[in-house]
Amino acid sequence: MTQDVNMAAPAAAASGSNTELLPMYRDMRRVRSFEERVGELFVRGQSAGSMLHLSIGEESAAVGVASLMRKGDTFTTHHRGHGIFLARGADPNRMMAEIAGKESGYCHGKGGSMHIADMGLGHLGANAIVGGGIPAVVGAGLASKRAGRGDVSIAFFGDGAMQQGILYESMNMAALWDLPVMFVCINNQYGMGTRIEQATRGVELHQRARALGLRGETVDGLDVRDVREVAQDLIDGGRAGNPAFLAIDCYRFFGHARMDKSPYRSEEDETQGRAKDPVKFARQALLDGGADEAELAALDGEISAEMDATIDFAVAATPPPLTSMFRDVYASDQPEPEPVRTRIDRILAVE
Amino acid sequence: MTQDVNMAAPAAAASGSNTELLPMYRDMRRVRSFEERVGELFVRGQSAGSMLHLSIGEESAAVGVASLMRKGDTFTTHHRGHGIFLARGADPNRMMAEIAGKESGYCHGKGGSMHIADMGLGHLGANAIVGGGIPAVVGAGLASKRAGRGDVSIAFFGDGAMQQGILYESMNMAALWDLPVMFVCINNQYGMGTRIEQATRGVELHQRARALGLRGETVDGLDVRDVREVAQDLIDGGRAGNPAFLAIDCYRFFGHARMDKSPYRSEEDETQGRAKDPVKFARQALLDGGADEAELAALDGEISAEMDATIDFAVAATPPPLTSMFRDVYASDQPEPEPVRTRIDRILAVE
Amino acid sequence: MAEMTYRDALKQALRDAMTEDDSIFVMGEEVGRYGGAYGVTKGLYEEFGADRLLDTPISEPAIVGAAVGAAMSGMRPVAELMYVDFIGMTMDQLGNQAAKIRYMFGGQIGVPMVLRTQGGTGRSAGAQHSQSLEAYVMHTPGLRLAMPATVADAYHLLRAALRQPDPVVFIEHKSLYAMKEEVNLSAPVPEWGKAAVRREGGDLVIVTYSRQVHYAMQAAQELSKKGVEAAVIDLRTLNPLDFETIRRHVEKTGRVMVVSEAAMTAGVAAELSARIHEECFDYLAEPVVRVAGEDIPISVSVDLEANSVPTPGLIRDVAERMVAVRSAA
Amino acid sequence: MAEMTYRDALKQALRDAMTEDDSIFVMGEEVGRYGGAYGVTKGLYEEFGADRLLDTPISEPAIVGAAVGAAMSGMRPVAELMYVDFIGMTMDQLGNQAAKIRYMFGGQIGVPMVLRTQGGTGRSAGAQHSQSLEAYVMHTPGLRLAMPATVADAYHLLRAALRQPDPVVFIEHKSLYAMKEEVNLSAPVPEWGKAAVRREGGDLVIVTYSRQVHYAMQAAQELSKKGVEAAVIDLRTLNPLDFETIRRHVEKTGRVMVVSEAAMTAGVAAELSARIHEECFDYLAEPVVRVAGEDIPISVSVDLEANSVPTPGLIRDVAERMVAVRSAA
Ligand SMILES: Cc1ncc(C[n+]2csc(CCOP(=O)(O)OP(=O)(O)O)c2C)c(N)n1
Ligand SMILES: Cc1ncc(C[n+]2csc(CCOP(=O)(O)OP(=O)(O)O)c2C)c(N)n1
Ligand SMILES: [Mg+2]
Ligand SMILES: [Mg+2]
Repeated sequence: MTQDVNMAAPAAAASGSNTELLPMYRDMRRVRSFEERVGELFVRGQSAGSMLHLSIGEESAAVGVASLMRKGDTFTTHHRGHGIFLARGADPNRMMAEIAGKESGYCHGKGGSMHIADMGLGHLGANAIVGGGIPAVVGAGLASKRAGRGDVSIAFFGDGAMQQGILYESMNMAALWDLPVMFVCINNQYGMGTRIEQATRGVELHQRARALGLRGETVDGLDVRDVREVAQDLIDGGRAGNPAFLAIDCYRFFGHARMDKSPYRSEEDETQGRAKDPVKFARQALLDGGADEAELAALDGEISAEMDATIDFAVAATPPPLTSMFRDVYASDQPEPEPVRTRIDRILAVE
Repeated sequence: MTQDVNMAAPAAAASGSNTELLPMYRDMRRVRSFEERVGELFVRGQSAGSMLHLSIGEESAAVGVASLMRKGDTFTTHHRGHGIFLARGADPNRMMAEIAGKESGYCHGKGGSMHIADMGLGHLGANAIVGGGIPAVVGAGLASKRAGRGDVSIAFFGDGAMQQGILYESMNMAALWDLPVMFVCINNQYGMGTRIEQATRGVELHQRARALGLRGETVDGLDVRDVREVAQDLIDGGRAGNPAFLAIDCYRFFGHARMDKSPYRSEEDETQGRAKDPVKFARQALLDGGADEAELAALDGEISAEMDATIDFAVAATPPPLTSMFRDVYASDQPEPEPVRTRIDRILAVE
Repeated sequence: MAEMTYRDALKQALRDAMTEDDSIFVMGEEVGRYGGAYGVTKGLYEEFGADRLLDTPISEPAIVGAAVGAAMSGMRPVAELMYVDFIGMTMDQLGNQAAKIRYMFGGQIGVPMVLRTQGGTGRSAGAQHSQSLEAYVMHTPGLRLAMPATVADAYHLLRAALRQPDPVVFIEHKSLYAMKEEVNLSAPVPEWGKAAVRREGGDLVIVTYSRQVHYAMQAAQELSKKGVEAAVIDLRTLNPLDFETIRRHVEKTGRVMVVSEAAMTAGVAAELSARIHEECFDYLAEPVVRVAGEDIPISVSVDLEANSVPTPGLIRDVAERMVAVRSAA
Repeated sequence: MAEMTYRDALKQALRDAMTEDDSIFVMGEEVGRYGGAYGVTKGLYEEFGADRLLDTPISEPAIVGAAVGAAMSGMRPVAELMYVDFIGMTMDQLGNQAAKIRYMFGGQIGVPMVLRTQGGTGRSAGAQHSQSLEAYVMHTPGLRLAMPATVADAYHLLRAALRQPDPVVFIEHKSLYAMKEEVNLSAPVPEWGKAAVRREGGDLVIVTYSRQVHYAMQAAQELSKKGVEAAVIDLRTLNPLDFETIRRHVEKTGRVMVVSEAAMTAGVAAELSARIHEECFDYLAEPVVRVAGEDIPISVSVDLEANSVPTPGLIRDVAERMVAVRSAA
């Protein structure tokens, strides 16, 4: 079973002001449901490791921006990038298989959650190095500027990456060269156990970009429509060669990774943070806009079922064969690195 | 012969408003004269290599800031740091000897122009890596904050380092931890052949610091009194735990290093740039303030003689002995690394 | 004698050192309130306060650079790099600054800092969180390098590192943190710079360090059942390198295997092999065999990861064949 | 046949490649208007314009990272690192990104970029501008590594590097730029990945690369006058490594010296020595001798600098003694 981004929207829900919001709600719901299944995969002991970073609470950032991307656009993400990739149209089965380290995953089980990529969708890769994926968009921007098709390249990263020097170097280059590039900081308030205020004094993050000559904005992530509106303006500018920075305020609902129970933050902090739930908010907005609870419930159910299936898919998938270990270190027309065993066999045979 | 920072000031020149300026003029003149001798050392083929970066045109930055430093303060410089070190009270003979790669130099001829240092004067080192010396002041600031003596630690660097990520990381830490630290950017408009506008869009450099929560200012370097005034305010703040950034606008009078004839800039650019001569400006201000030309000429001559002697000192000095090669890789109570020759001797002897 | 984990031994070393020496402080990402990504510093923040367990922003180059500056200013920083895989962004501060300052400045000052980090495979952490990058450090003159394999060494090597006048890179192994051993921390241990002979044996000598010491011991035990006795040398520090202990055993056994989890090419195993060959050539019955990590990135897939580095089984098989070669000869 | 400098050969390679392939562009500090710190790109800015000779800010990590992104987007960047000494700040982008992307992403895409840089001693440039850091690269799976010694190779290896599907680190030697040789650029040269035998000789083989090829040749000529014939192998690329050519000569001569300007410990010489010993043990009359850089930083002082790395004299002396040992035996 594959994903269906164009899943038919319930008729009633999609009327009036809901027309714009409903597909975004659906995409956000899909992200949330997917991430819940990632959590389950881990609990079932079927994930490759425990370094799984859920983007629950950050759905509006993923959907608000990714829904504006088009064919030819490219992007990189940080380690918490499942939502962005899914919102961009990824196949959740192949995602889940990758997260489980299986052959049928996007990267044949070699990359995993933190190194998922898909050239078909312009995903130049998630990254396990905080800030590591940022400069690639400068290069992608150079290529797209040269091609002149108006394609934009977007770097997604967390608030933690605001303290990585390479971000400033990259923003400076983008501004200097008028690149079709955008920098999107998903500010979920935490880098592991560190609140943003414990990591920096200058919390008006967009000011840093402005000081380097980029356009810069901060937007509250509660309402995905707000995110999309600001993002639209900045992406349009980006396509025209005015690089921009956007910080999206949200909250990391769960721990940093699957083993982290967030002992460093209070229940109050969590309650307050989780109150800013973009998925719930959008659902309520849809209801307020005339959508029918039953139809939304049906949509939710459909998404649930779709995402349940990703686990079955991933669990049933086979791990990559051991022989694939030496593949893809270099291009396929190059000799593979010689395995240590082969080398030792030769040495001991000579004797 | 050693330097004499407290060289007696001509009586007449030092009256009235000149009292403050005269010692700064003298220090600036000493820097300029010293640098001219560095150029001569190279021409005479007596320097260690050609990587000699003259700070002519930047004397007000060196003197305006360094004259505010006191015992206990520390600093690092970039590769163009002769002036700063001299203004802080260095012995020009030992400096010149180091630049010549001689044993009697500050670093026994191992460091050279780009790696000169003196713990006695709090000089934690010049650096040949653009931006490389910046983070050290964060650590020095941590130490001085702990000691609580109000000592400040200052990183000096060029406009080129404004594009190095480590600067932003360091400024962020300084702001976050309220460190007694200052970042001084000597903006001589060029990084090798690249004008600042060709390296960055955001040329209001101090805005970058402000966005990170530091105090930030830019000052024109023409009048050393202006530099000192702004620097005084920022350093005082720094001592109290309000880290600051200061950009000092000036002009790199000569090429990047001794081999560079600056073909990438126009005569007009040079004429305009050199018109902003802080040494000339201060001299004229002294005359305007009632100083006597003859007395100033005498002072200049005295300085010339002092600096001439540095060349003789450096040329006469001996190079470090070959045996010193293996010294100081590790602390003196540790065994030295085994020379390759010794090792080969042993191997071939065994046979 | 008490049972203790590698993790707790490291913590105890920090605690004891910090209690004795006021100038020591720990700085790094999540070392304070969080207690360290692998829990090594858990509790120390409460004991020593925020000044001595300094949580830093995610700025590896500046963390190392700040440690250099602090070390030059009379303090003894223990900077933590959460994963050795991040060393790539700090190699300028580490290799061009920390390592060279004493030399470049003509011996005026040293940089007595410790860079604590951890490496290795074992947690499906993928290509950027599973590497063994000690060769970058070993190749850089001016940097000391310690890699503890045992609980006692976790304690003692860290204590000793904190007494060194020069920068020490201290690399723990992520798969050892939970390992428990009976230790008596006041029992004598080899001094800094001396290897430990974990096992004597006359048939061959296995020279290794860090987690591979345990793999080698496991292999040696299995070999012993088949009548093959392997000595196992745990180098403990790679700089200084205790070549004399290696030499003694090589001269005795004439057969040597060097084992390292790092990628084989131009890695630590290469250095050990080259040195043993050149210094002990006449004693070697056959070439030194390198058992090391494959020259590939590490996969997130569990099986691929496990097979990317030496296993006890591989060590045992190779040792058996090495000895068989001699018997046949 | 025309006389040409190493510098101009590099420029010609860039020019020819850029003319043929529109996707190639050069990016780096001072590569455009200034013409390169060592003048390699002088004139190309005027020929190809600012888009294809892209002057960058002083931001090494982002330069390499941007090249990675460009390479993934259909371009062929030639990123320039002014000195290999700055590689320490880029090792994350180089080792964790460029080197691993093809693998981590399951073969979806490669990173066909070239990182041009230069290293080595010879200009009193001090500890942070005189290093030979190729071992960091050779130790990192996924990175190709080329180090031309001759004018012809400056041209041909760079052309070949620009046809590779994977990232290539291309390290020139700062002391060779002005070297002139008679070259016929259309004469056949060994293909990418094959070593060149610069000199045949039956008494011993010297395996080396980059500037040390010339030192070895000089030593070999002096040795020849004394009746000792040394073969000299110029590896040209360290990854791929042409071990078969080495093997052939080792089997013939039984005596091997490996020469590298890099610090000896855990460097390229260690890898070469280890491999030769393990693969050719039975053919070796005596151990492979490493002649390499001292394990110290490089001083700015002229004499100290010159003596920190192998010299023709040292190579000759050691070779003579190696051969004498045999004669005596
Ligand atoms: C260079 C680097 N430093 C540290 C880490 C360890 N680490 C992984 S995620 C993380 C926190 C990142 O916070 P943020 O950027 O806000 O992203 P979030 O996890 O909140 O999405 C840290 C410190 C890393 N992976 N890479
Ligand atoms: C990390 C690094 N990159 C590049 C260089 C080469 N380089 C030396 S000085 C210089 C220009 C620096 O400009 P700036 O910081 O403005 O200092 P200035 O020379 O103008 O005093 C460059 C590119 C270097 N030494 N270090
Ligand atoms: Mg965050
Ligand atoms: Mg400048």
